[in-house]
Amino acid sequence: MKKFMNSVDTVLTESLDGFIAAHADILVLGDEHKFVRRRALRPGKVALISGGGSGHEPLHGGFVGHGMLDAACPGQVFTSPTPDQMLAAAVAVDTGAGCLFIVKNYEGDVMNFEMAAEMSEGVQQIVTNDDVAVENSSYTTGRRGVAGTLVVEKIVGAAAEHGLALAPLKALGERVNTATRSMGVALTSCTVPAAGKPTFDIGDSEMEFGVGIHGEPGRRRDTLKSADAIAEEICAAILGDLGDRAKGPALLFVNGFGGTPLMELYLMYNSARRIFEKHGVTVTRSLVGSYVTSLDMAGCSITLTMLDAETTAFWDAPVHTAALRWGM
Amino acid sequence: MKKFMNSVDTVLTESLDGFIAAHADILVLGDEHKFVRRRALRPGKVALISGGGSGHEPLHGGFVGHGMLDAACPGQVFTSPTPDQMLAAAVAVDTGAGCLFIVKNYEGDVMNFEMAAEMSEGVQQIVTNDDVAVENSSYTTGRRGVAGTLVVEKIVGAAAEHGLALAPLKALGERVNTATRSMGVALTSCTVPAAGKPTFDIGDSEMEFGVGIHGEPGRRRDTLKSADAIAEEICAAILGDLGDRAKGPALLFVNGFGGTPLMELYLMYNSARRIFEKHGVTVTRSLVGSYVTSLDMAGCSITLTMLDAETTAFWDAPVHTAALRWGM
Amino acid sequence: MTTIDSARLASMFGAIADAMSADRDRLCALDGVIGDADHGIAMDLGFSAARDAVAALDTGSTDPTTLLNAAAKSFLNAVGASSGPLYATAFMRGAAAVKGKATLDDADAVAMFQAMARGIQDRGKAEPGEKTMMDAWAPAAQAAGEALASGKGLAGSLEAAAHAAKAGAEATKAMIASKGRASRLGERSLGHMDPGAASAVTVIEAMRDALTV
Amino acid sequence: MTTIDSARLASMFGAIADAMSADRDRLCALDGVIGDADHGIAMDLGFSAARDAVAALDTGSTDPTTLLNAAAKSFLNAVGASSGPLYATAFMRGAAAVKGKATLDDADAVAMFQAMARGIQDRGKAEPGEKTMMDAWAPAAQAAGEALASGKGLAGSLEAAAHAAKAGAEATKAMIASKGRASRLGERSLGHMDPGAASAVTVIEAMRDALTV
Ligand SMILES: Nc1ncnc2c1ncn2[C@@H]1O[C@H](COP(=O)(O)OP(=O)(O)O)[C@@H](O)[C@H]1O
Ligand SMILES: Nc1ncnc2c1ncn2[C@@H]1O[C@H](COP(=O)(O)OP(=O)(O)O)[C@@H](O)[C@H]1O
Ligand SMILES: [Mg+2]
Ligand SMILES: [Mg+2]
Ligand SMILES: [Mg+2]
Ligand SMILES: [Mg+2]
Repeated sequence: MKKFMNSVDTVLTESLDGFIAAHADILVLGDEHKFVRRRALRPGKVALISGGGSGHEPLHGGFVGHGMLDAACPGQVFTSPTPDQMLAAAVAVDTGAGCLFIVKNYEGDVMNFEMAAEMSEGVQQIVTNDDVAVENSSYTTGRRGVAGTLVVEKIVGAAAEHGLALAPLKALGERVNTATRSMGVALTSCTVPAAGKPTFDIGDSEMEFGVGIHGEPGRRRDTLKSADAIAEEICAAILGDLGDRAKGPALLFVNGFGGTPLMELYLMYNSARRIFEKHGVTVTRSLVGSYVTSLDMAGCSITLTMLDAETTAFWDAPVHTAALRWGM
Repeated sequence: MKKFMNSVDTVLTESLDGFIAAHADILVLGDEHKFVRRRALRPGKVALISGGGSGHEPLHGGFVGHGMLDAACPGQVFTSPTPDQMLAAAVAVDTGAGCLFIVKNYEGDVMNFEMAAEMSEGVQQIVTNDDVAVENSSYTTGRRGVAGTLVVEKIVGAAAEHGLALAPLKALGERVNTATRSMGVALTSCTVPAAGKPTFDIGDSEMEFGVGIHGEPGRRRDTLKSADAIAEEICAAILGDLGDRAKGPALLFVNGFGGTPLMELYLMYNSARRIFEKHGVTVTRSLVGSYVTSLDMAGCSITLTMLDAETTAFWDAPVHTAALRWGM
Repeated sequence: MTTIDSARLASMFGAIADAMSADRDRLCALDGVIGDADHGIAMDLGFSAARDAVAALDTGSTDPTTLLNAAAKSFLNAVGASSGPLYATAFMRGAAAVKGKATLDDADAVAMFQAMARGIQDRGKAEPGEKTMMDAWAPAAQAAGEALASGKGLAGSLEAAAHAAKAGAEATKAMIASKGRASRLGERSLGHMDPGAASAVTVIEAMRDALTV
Repeated sequence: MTTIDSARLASMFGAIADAMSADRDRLCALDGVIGDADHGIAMDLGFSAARDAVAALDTGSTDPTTLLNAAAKSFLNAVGASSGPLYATAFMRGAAAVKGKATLDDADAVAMFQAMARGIQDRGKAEPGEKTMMDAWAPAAQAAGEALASGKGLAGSLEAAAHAAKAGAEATKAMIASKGRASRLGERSLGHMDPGAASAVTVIEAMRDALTV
């Protein structure tokens, strides 16, 4: 394992310390590294809290700040944060208008957030499940929440800043989630620091098609194809799943998994955009970069969110976080 | 070689097409992919142009836009752009106040920019050479220009936007370059698409200390050390080279080489910041991310720029580019 | 007829914790096949935390309900895996089932045990046959109840539970997961024992030993 | 006494281009040892572009200066490596040295050749001994001048140049680079021939063959 670290046990806390020190103008760290929160809260605004296993940086801590999250709870690498983290975060950022938890659909995360929600009042949650790699129908656990979570956090974050109440925010988040589809492909495995070795073995000319953001197996192992062929299959899965909805304005988000450089991501964006536009999608908003990562895994995912006037406006609204910033 | 691509020959142009499509609100592509330029020019402002081999994305194209560059010329991977690209860019963005080329110190780049400068009027250049890994004294070619180039581009870009004329801009750029030191370390090699295989071999527990951003050899090959030990040696090299200047306010920039995730970069930032602050440097500004990359190389560099009130204000000034954005 | 007081419950958590650290690597290995290889770590962490939390209590002045709730909370906050909320809910329901009692008789202990299984089911919403820890806990709870009803006492009841749990865990090998991480594997989960079912056997055996000596 | 017209110069570029594509892999391999492995690609690209550019001219109505400048420009814009500005400057200086002439006699041709070497030196500011293409070009230019002065004619002069270039390139093996990419290697550059010096030999030999048949 080749990583910049001092010891496996302190990877997370040292990284969080650096993160907070680098962004001390906007962020504060909770006691015992339980959460990261905005420095300046807005009384009367619904508090948005997300969280999940670490190793997906900048998700979620990098999305805390004006126009997006109020707090994020970092779990151990690829492990859900615990309810005490979520409760401490809720206490720290709830200014009276209630809390909305944004949770990626993994049973550990969902159950931990659910317990936190049961233990506090005025808490609602949205569960994101945008990954079309794994079929919903066959397995009751349902789809995984992946890169599309960023889109939900941005749009709901802007809406919360705009003053929406808890119930309409939850409805909006669910609407965005429903309008969002993603799928990923890995060229290499990630290596969890505590494991010290790659999560999975993969041949020199293989790819894992439909991989999850923890290096979970996808649809199948295949030989590495051209960018166009990969984009073609991912886009077909997304379009097929969206069905009739896949018409009109959309956000195209090409996301790197941590080990893939921008040059390749823009190339994939180019392939994907052409395919989507051929099918009647109009790409009106774009995001390209490594935002929802899997440690050092090489690979990428493609996310499409169908937009309307309201969600477009919320996407464009000012945001000031460590990882996404515009309009201010 | 595992990369998202269609063919070695079209990696660059396809990636540029995607880049421009994703940022069409602010960028325009020159004919024959010769350059990337701002969509909206400001008449009377000195035009800032940079460029260099591709494979360092987001440098330089990602820094074109309000408050930073006016144009960037992408060469083939790790190869200087040619004078015709630079001249075409100059013609496209010079609004009458002259052009300033910002060039990283590689002979190919320097000589190509020099030829372009000789062929046009009112052109000045700044050569960045912030890399302390390779000693200046022993070799007449001098130090390499690496991640500190971003800092020069940001500060000079803001000053140009502010209305500074060509000569003071050049002086400012040289001042910032002189106040800037960098050094990097690689954990893996990069792979140039046209070569199809890693640029260098490196053992499972080795690192290349002082590596260049093209995977050039550094000071030495060593066994992989702890993050603190690596930071200690890099910071010592930077501090030693800065000498008495290493006191007071500074920008600390921890840069990933493309294959290293944010979690590790923030951890390195944490180590480096502690070391610098112990030595009397006050970190007043920070940047952490993969901004000056070497394709898919795993590794990072640490850059320190000593700041004063003027350069701090220019660092803070609004910028709106594909890769750096704040204040607007 | 055994009488279980808070001190005995505290020592039960010590026993489970010991069993978990011994079993840790096997559970991680099982989870590595169809999950994310952390189940042993989670169970070890969780029960160590629960042991420490109840060891810090004055068992003389703490009733079983309070003790079980303390165990639940510490387990929950030590573990970020699925097993955290599942076992935390188990102990919270166990706590509720013995509310108001200073000590537990055989029927109370079996009621607590059955409430734990229901807690896991309520939280995880898994039915038997979905290849989860429920495939150990559900038959164990049922066997304990039947054994008690047929007059076997606590020792016999927990022995029956352990036996049923073991058979249930074994049966998960032939199941395709439809809950938990392994459910994304589809048929690829066939042939492997579910790690949560495997650890359930260890928990139940440790409870049997600790409550019936 | 040979007389060199623009058509002959155009065919010279064709000959160099052919030699470069034949030498491409060896030059890349040499550059791979102490540089960035692209020197063969750069030289191949550059001379192919120069060949194509001059082939597109009507040599009947194009004087040598114009032809050489066209070659310089196309070489420059085809190559992003150090060799681009170095050879482009070489041909621009060569062009200037024969300004106003419709055809070149032996002295003109040697003057052009020496101007090329000076162009490389002006652009790259390398002295002989710094392990660059100057270690081939400088002795070659000097040898050509001396041979011409001693009455050897163009063929003999270019033969002497090629001979000196070869010896100069060979000598780079014993040098530590202090210009170019290899200069960052310090002592590690010892023992390897400089790729730019190696390609200079190929260029000069091709010029000799093309200008003196
Ligand atoms: N919904 C559920 N109901 C019951 N048990 C479950 C459920 N989901 C997962 N499990 C159990 O949890 C076990 C995995 O636990 P663990 O590895 O600690 O959690 P994680 O999957 O979050 O890493 C599975 O083997 C399974 O027995
Ligand atoms: N300053 C210089 N003067 C003369 N020749 C130089 C100089 N710098 C580099 N060279 C020559 O250029 C050669 C490398 O050329 P090439 O590989 O095409 O360029 P790059 O180093 O930009 O990749 C070196 O082997 C050396 O002979
Ligand atoms: Mg697990
Ligand atoms: Mg887990
Ligand atoms: Mg080279
Ligand atoms: Mg080169």
